[in-house]
Amino acid sequence: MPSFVIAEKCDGCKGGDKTACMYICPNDLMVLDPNAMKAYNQEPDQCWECYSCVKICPSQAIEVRGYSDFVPMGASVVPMMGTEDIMWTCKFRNGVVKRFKFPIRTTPEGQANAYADLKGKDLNSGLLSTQEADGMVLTTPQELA
Amino acid sequence: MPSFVIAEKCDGCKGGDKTACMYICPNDLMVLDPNAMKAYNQEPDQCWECYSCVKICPSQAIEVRGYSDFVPMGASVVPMMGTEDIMWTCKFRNGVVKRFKFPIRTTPEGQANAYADLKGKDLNSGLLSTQEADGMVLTTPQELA
Amino acid sequence: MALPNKPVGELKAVRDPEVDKRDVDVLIIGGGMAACGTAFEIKKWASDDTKILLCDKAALERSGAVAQGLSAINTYIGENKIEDYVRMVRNDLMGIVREDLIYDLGRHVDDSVHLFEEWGLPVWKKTEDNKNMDGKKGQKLGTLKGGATPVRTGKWQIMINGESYKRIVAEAGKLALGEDNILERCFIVEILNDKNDPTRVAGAVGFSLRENKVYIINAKVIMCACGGAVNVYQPRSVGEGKGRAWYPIWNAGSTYTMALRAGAELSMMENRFTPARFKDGYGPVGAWFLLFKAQTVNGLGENYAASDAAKEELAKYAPYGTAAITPTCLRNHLMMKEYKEGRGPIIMKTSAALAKLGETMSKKELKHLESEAWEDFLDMSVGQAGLWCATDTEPEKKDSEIMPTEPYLLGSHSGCCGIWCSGPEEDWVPAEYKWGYNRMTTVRGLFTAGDGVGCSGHKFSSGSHAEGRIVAKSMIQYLKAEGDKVTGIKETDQELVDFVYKPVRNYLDHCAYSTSQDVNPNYCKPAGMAMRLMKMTNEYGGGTATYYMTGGKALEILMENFQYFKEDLEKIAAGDLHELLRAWEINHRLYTVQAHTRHIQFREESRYPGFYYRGDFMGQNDEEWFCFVNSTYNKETNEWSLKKVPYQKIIAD
Amino acid sequence: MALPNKPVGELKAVRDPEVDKRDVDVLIIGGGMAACGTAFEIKKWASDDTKILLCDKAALERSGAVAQGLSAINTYIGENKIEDYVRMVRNDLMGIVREDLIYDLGRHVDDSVHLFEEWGLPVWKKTEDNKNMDGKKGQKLGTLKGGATPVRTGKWQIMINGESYKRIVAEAGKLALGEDNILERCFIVEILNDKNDPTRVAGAVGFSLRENKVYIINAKVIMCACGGAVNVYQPRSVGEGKGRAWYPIWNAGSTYTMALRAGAELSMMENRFTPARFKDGYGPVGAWFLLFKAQTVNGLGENYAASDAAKEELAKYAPYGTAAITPTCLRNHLMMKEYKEGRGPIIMKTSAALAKLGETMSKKELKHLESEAWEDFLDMSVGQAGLWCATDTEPEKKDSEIMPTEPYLLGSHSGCCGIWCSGPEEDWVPAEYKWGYNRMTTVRGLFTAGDGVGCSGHKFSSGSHAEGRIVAKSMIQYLKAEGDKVTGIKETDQELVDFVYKPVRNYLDHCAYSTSQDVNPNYCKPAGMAMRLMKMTNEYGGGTATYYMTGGKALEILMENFQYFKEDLEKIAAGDLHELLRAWEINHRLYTVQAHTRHIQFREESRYPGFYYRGDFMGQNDEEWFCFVNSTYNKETNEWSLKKVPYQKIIAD
Ligand SMILES: Cc1cc2c(cc1C)N(S(=O)(=O)O)[C@@H]1C(=O)NC(=O)N=C1N2C[C@H](O)[C@H](O)[C@H](O)COP(=O)(O)OP(=O)(O)OC[C@H]1O[C@@H](n2cnc3c(N)ncnc32)[C@H](O)[C@@H]1O
Ligand SMILES: Cc1cc2c(cc1C)N(S(=O)(=O)O)[C@@H]1C(=O)NC(=O)N=C1N2C[C@H](O)[C@H](O)[C@H](O)COP(=O)(O)OP(=O)(O)OC[C@H]1O[C@@H](n2cnc3c(N)ncnc32)[C@H](O)[C@@H]1O
Ligand SMILES: Nc1ncnc2c1ncn2[C@@H]1O[C@H](COP(=O)(O)O)[C@@H](O)[C@H]1O
Ligand SMILES: Nc1ncnc2c1ncn2[C@@H]1O[C@H](COP(=O)(O)O)[C@@H](O)[C@H]1O
Ligand SMILES: Nc1ncnc2c1ncn2[C@@H]1O[C@H](COP(=O)(O)O)[C@@H](O)[C@H]1O
Ligand code: SF4
Ligand code: SF4
Ligand code: SF4
Ligand code: SF4
Ligand code: NA
Repeated sequence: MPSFVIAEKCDGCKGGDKTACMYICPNDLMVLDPNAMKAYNQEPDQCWECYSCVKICPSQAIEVRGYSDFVPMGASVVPMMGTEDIMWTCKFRNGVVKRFKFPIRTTPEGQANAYADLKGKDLNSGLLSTQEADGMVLTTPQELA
Repeated sequence: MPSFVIAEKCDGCKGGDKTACMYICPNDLMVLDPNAMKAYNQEPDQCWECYSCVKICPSQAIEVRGYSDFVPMGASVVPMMGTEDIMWTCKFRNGVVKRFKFPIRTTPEGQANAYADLKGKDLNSGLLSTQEADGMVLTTPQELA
Repeated sequence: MALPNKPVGELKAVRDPEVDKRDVDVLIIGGGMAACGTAFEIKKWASDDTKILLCDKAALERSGAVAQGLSAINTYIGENKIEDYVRMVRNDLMGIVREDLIYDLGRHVDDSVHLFEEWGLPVWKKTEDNKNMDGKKGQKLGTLKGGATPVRTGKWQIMINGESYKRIVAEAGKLALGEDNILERCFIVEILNDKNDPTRVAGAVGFSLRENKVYIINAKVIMCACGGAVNVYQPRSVGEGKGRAWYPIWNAGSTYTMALRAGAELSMMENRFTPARFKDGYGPVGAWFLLFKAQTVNGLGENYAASDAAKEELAKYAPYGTAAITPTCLRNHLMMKEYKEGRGPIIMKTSAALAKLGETMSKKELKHLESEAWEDFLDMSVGQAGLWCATDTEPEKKDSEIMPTEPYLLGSHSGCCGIWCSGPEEDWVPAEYKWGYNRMTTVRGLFTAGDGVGCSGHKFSSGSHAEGRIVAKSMIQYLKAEGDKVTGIKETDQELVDFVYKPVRNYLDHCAYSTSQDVNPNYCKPAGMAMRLMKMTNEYGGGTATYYMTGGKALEILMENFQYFKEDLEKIAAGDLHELLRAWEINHRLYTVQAHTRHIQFREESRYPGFYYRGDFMGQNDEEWFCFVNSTYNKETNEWSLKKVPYQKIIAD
Repeated sequence: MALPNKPVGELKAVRDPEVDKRDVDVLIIGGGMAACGTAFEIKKWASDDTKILLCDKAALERSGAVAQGLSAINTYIGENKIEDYVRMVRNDLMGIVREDLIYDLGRHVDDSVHLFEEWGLPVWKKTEDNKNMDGKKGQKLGTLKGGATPVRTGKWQIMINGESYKRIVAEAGKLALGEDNILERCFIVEILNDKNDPTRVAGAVGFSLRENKVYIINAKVIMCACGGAVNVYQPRSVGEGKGRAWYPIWNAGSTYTMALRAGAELSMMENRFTPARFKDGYGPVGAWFLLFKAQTVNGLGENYAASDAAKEELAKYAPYGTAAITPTCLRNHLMMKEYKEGRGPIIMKTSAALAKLGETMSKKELKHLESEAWEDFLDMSVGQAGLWCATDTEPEKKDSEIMPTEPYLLGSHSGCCGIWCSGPEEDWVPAEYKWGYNRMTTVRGLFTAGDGVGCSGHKFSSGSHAEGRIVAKSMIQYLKAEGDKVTGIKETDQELVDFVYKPVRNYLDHCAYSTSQDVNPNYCKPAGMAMRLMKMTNEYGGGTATYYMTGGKALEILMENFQYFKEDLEKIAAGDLHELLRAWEINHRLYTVQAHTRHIQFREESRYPGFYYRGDFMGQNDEEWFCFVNSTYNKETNEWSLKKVPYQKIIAD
C-alpha cells in the first residue's frame, strides 16, 4: 500500500524550509524533485504504509493505494488529522463508506510535561527521577524460588 | 543472470537495419536507446539468461552477470559462436578457468533442406510428406487392450 | 518477415494504432517446435494458391522453449516398440492419458529427428566398441536414418549437441514457408469465432511489438501452438532471479487461454509439471541420473529414495508407483516427504558418481565426461553453469542441491494438461476420441500441437515438431472440406482496436494523476499484476509456499481473488509496446491458471502426489476419478463448466 | 535538530564527504521508545555540563516501531503482582529468561505509562458499571496514576487511542533533552572501541542522509537502542508489498550488529518472533482474541486449537504447553500442524464473535464495538484496514484469514533475542547476572534497552521506554565512575570516511561500465543484496518457505552463503545517500541474522516450536539445553564463538 503524491495537489511545501513528507518518513522514502517542485516516493516497495507522510502533508496531496501484490483496487483509507482527533474515511471496493473519529491527544501540542526542572537525588538507588520524587520505595521480589 | 551491455563495446549495430540483440531476444528485453546509440536490457528481472543476445552481438558487447538473488559475484560464462562450433569460457569465482568447445551444426548456415519441391500425394493418409516419399507404411497398434 | 528492429520512436504506445488487415487461408500462431513443424510440412499438402501466415511474438530463430538449445532429444523411438512408449507415458502420468494421440505421435516422431540430423543438428553416436562420439565426430558413423546408433541416456532419450537446435529447425521452417509468410514480433491476443457459427474459428487479432499497429487477420483454419505457461506460479527466486524459470519464462499460457476463450474444451488442466532441477540455476538432472548414475541423499545423508520407507510409500500408488520406472510426480513426492519431515535439503552426489565412473575410465575419458556434464548445462541452462562457477562448484569435488521447481503448465514434457483434441480417424481409435481431423480441438477449424495437446505428455521437442507436421496435413484436409463454411469474424475493426489497445488508453488517460509512473490509483501495471497473480496461486493454488498443498477452502479463496483480479485487469495500463505485451501476457496467464486450479478444485482426489496435493482428498480415488476432467469457458457470461469424461483403454498392460 | 529537509542537490553521493566531528559524554543511538525514555530521564541525573547527543536515522516524531501509532499498551502491571508478570514472561518464552531484568522492568514500567497519560496520550477507562470509555471521554474518570481503572484486554494490556503515541513520547523526550542535542537523519554505522582498551567503547561513526557528511563522534558512554530486525527473512509478499512487514521494516538489526561488532555478547539470538497476524495486511489479532473472544478454525471449519489432538500436542511441551495461557510459539505450532497436514488456511471467525457479543449488546454498543475493531487497525496497521476495504470485508459479515508472519528478531515484544546485559546491583540478583551497571552490555560503557536487551521479552512500548530511563541513570553512574578511563578511538578520520563511503566509491568507480545502473559485474546494489539475503535465510534458515524448518545441512549451506555474501558486500555500491543508507542497513541485517542462525545451529533442540524447528533435533531437550546460548564475534578475525550459559531461577513457580 505505497504512498503516492497527487501531482496537482502537491506544491512542494511551497519551497519552504521543511519539506514535510521528506522530513517525516521513517524510511527515508519521500523526496522532492526540485525541478518539478513536487514530491514522490522513491522506493514504493519499502513503504510500510505508516501514513506518516499522508498525515503530515499540509496539502492533502498524499494518499496510499493498496500494494499491488495482494490488494484489489478501488478502495481507499484517508485520514484527516486534527489537533485532538483523527477522522478516517474508509471507502470499500463496493462503494460502502465508513467513517471513524478517534481522539489522538488530550493536551495541546508542544506542552508535554518534560519535568525540565526535576533533578534526581540518589544516583545510586534503583529509582527513576519521577519515582523518587513521588517518594516511591523500590520493591524487591518476595516469591523467590 | 541478466544480460548487460558493456557501454564501450556497443556501437548500436552501427545504426544498421537490424539491431541484433533487439531482433533476437525471445522476451523482447533488449532495446536500443536511439540517442546514446547503445542498447540495454529494459527488464532484467525477466531475463531467462538464454544468451541469445550474447551470442548474436557482433561486437561481443553483451555479457551476463549472475542474478542478484542467488549468484555470488565474480564468475562469468562467456560464449564465442563460430559457424560450426561454440567455445565457452567459464571463469570461477576462485579464478579457475574451464574452456569447452562443442559442435553446433554440421551443415552450412542457410542450407537446411526444406524439401521445397516435395509435394504430398495422399492427403487422406496418416503419413507425413517425407514418410510418404520414403514409402513408409503407417503402423497401427498390435498390442491392444 | 522480420520487422526492421530499429525502435520506432522510443516504442511509446499511442492512442490510435494503425490497422493492418490480413486475409489468409491458414494462420499458424506461434513459431516454436510445433509451429516450425507445421511451417515445414504445410506447403507439401496445400495447393499453391493457399495463403498461409505464421505469427510469432518473437523471432523464430530463438523463440519458444528451445531458444537456448537443448542437450538431448527426449523422444526417439528407434529400436523400441511404440506400444512400450505408450505404456511408459501412461505410467508416468498416473494412468489417465490419450493413448491414441500418444501412439500416433510415436509412429511419426522419428521422421522429424531424421530431418533434424539432415538439416545439420549434431547427434551423438555410439561406436561399435560402445564409446560415445559427439555429433561432429560421430558423423563418420552415418546417420540415424541410415542405421547408426544414437547415444541413449534412458530408453527414450538421445544425446545431441543442441546449442543451435532451434536455429536449425527454424531455418528449415522459414525456408519451407517463405519469409514473406512470417510475421515476427506479432503477439496474438485473441482467436475470433465465425460470425454465423460460434463453434468455428474465422480469424484472430494481435499487435506489433515494434510499431503501433493492430493486426486483424481473417483465416479459415488456425493452429495455435504458443507453448506452455510459465510464471503462473511464483518462482523460487522472486527478485531479479524471477526470470530464471526452468521452462521458458516468455510462454504465457496463450495456447490454452486463446483456445479456451474461442470455446475449446480443455482437458486434464489439473496436471502440472514441477520437475526436480538443480536448485536455483534450474539445470537439468536427467543426464546426472541416467547417464552419470548419480544418487541423491537427504539432509541426513541418507539415500532416502532407496529406503524401505520409500518403497512402502510408492506401494500406495500401485501400479504406477511399483512400476520399474517411478513416475516423475512420485519421485518428487519422495522428496517432498523428506522436506516436510525435516530431512531436507536433497543433495545430488555428483562427486561420488564421477568417482565411481572414474574407476573404470581413463583420464582422457574422464575429462570427456566432465565436458559432457558441462555441456548438459551450456546447451540449455547456461545460468546453471554460471551458478557452478560462482560457487566454485566442480562437480567432481563439490555436490549440488536439487529441488522441485514451481509448477509449470505444459503438455509436451512430463506433463499433460492441454486442449482436448481429436485423434486420428482410424478404426483402432475409440469413437469418443475422434471427430474428423487429427488434433483438431472441439472448435471447428482450430488445431493445436506440442504443449497445446492435452493428455499426451512426453513428446518433447521432437514429438512437438512431428505433431506440428501432423496438424499441417489435417488443416489442409479441413480447409479443403470445410474452408468455405467460414463466413468471417463478427467484430468491427474499431471494436478490436479498442479491445487490444485498452491498456494504452488506460495509461494515457491517467498517467498524469500521480507523481509516480507505477503507483496510481486509477490503473494497475503489468509488473505488479504479475506479482499479485503469482502470490495468489502460490499461496492458495498449491505452489511452493505450501509444498504444493491446496484444498477446498484455499481454492475458494483463490476463486474470489481471481474474480477481483479479472475485474482489475480492466484497468491495466501500458505506456509502451513492451508493456502492452506484458499486459496481454498477464491476461493469458490468468485464464490458464484459472483453468488449472478449477480442475484441481473439481477433481476430488490427489492424482499426482509430488506435483500437487488436495489436503482434503489425499490419495488416489480410482473409483470416482479414473477419468478425464474437461472444461469449457463462456467468455460472454464468464462461466466455467467442468465435467468427467470416461477413459478408454487402447494398449494392453 | 532536524536538518533542513530540502534536498541538497539531488542527494547524489560524492566521493569525498565533509567530516563533522563531535565530542560528547553521552551518545544515544536511536530515537524510538527506549531512546525517548533515555532522552527524558538523562538530564535529571547528569551534571549540567554533561554533553549529550542523540542520533536517529529518522525523525523522532515518527521513528521506530511506534511511528504509525499503537492501539494498546501491552505492559501495564497495575493491580497485578510483578512476580506474576515474571512468571507469564517465563512461560511464554519456554522457560529460559532473565528473571532479574524482567522483574526490574515490572517495577518501573507503570511510571512511564503514567507519564504518557500526563503528556496527553488518551487511555481508555472502565466506568463503574463496567462500560468502556475512550481516552477522551474517559478523562473525566481521572488518571491511572490517580487510581482510575484501565480497559484491559488481557491481564497485562490496556487500551489506548494511540495514533499519536510516538509523537507525544518524542515531544517529551525532545523537550527534556533539547533540540540542539538531537541529530535526526543520522545513521550510525559502527560503534568504536577505545584505542587502549578494546573492551570499552569510545565513540561511533555515522553519516547524514541529507548532506554528504560523515559524523565522527567521540563519546564516553553509549546507549544503542535501534530496535529489532525486520526484512532479515523474506516477507510473505515479495513484490511491492514487501514493505508491509508486521514489525517496522526500517529497523535493520543495527542494535545487535553494532553491539556485536563492538565486542558485546549476544544472548538467545536463536529466539525469534513470528506472530500470527491477519494475512497480508499484518493487522493485530490480540484484540480479536482477547477482547472480542473470536475463535479460529482450520480449512475444514474445525476449531483445531480446542481439539483433543491440540491438547495432546501441547502436553508434549509441558509445563509451558499445559499452562493456563498457551505460549505464543505453541499457538503458532498448532497452526503449523494444520498447514502441514493439509488443513489450512486458518480463518478467524470475526462474524461469529461479533454476533455472539451482539446477543447481549445494544445497537449503539455494537456500533461502538465495530468502531473499536477498526481503530485497532487504524491506530497501528492502516494497511489492514485498507485490505478489508479492498476486499469488502465487514468483519460482522465476512471472516478473515490469519497466518504466522515471516520471522522477526526483537527483544521487547513476544521475543527475547538480544544483548547479554547486567542486571541491577542488588542482593537478590545472582552474581552471574550483574557486573556493575544495570543494562550495561559486556562491553564497558555500552548500554542498551528495549529490543536490544536479551532474555527479557514482553516489555513492549511502555517497558522499552521505562528501560531507556533505567539506562539513562546507569549511564550517568558509569560516566561518573569510569568516564575518564576512556582514551578515545583509534581510527583516523580518513580511515572512517573510507569505511563509511566505500559504497559510494564503488559506485563512482564503476557506474559507467555497463548501460544499466543496476546490472554491473563490478558492483552489487543494495536492493539486489536484500533479496539475496532474504532468499538464503528463507530457504535455509527456517523461513516461511519451509514452514520454519531448518536443520544441520541447511545451516551448513547457509553459512557458506553468508561467507560469499560478506565478501560480496565489499562491492556494494551507492549512487545517492538513500542508497548509502540501504547499503549499510543490509550490512547490519547480515550480522544480525548470522547471529540468529548460528545460535540455531548451536542449540541442538527445537526450543520454540511454531517459531522454528530443527528437523534433526525435534522437541525440547532440557537435559542438554536448559540454558542460555551466548555468542561473540571478532571483527578482526571474522570468528564467532558460542557457548552455553547456565540459567538461574529467581522467582518461584
Ligand atoms: C525449456 C526446456 C524445454 C525442454 C527441456 C529443457 C528446457 C530447459 N528438456 S529437458 O528438461 O528434458 O532437459 C528437453 C530436452 O532435453 N529434450 C527435448 O526433446 N525436449 C525438451 N524440452 C521440451 C521442448 O522444448 C518442448 O517440448 C517443445 O519446445 C514444445 O514445443 P511447442 O509446443 O511448439 O512450444 P515452444 O515453446 O517451442 O514454442 C512456443 C512458440 O509460441 C510463441 N508464442 C507464445 N505466445 C504467443 C502469442 N500470444 N502470439 C504469437 N506467438 C506466441 C513463442 O514465441 C514460441 O515461438
Ligand atoms: C510495530 C509494532 C510494534 C508493537 C505492536 C504493533 C506493531 C505493529 N504492538 S502489538 O503487536 O501488540 O499490537 C504493540 C502494542 O500494541 N502495544 C505495545 O505496548 N507495544 C507494541 N509493539 C512493540 C513496541 O512498539 C516496541 O516494543 C518498542 O517500540 C520497542 O522500542 P525500541 O527498542 O526503542 O525500538 P523502536 O523501534 O521504537 O526505535 C528504534 C529507533 O532506532 C532508530 N534507528 C535504527 N537504526 C538506527 C541507526 N543505525 N542509527 C540511528 N538510529 C537508528 C530508529 O529510527 C528508531 O528511532
Ligand atoms: N470520520 C469522519 N471523516 C470524515 N467525515 C466525517 C467523519 N465523521 C463524520 N463525518 C462527516 O461529518 C458530517 C457530520 O457527521 P456526524 O458527526 O456523524 O453527524 C457528515 O457529513 C459526515 O459525513
Ligand atoms: N531419475 C530418473 N529416472 C528415470 N527417468 C528420469 C529420471 N530423471 C529424468 N528422467 C527422464 O529423463 C529425461 C530428461 O529428464 P529431465 O532432465 O529431468 O527433464 C526425461 O525423459 C525424464 O523423464
Ligand atoms: N490468543 C491469545 N491468547 C493469549 N494472549 C494473546 C493471544 N493473542 C494475543 N495475545 C497477547 O495480546 C497482546 C497483543 O497481541 P498481538 O496483537 O498478537 O501482538 C500480546 O501481549 C499477546 O501476547
Ligand atoms: S508534504 Fe505534501 S505538499 Fe509538501 S512536498 Fe510532500 S506531498 Fe508535496
Ligand atoms: S506511508 Fe510511511 S513509509 Fe510510506 S512513504 Fe509515507 S511515511 Fe514513508
Ligand atoms: S547487438 Fe551488440 S552492438 Fe548491436 S546494439 Fe546490441 S549490444 Fe549493441
Ligand atoms: S539473455 Fe535471453 S532473455 Fe536475456 S536479454 Fe538476452 S536474449 Fe533476452
Ligand atoms: Na520482487
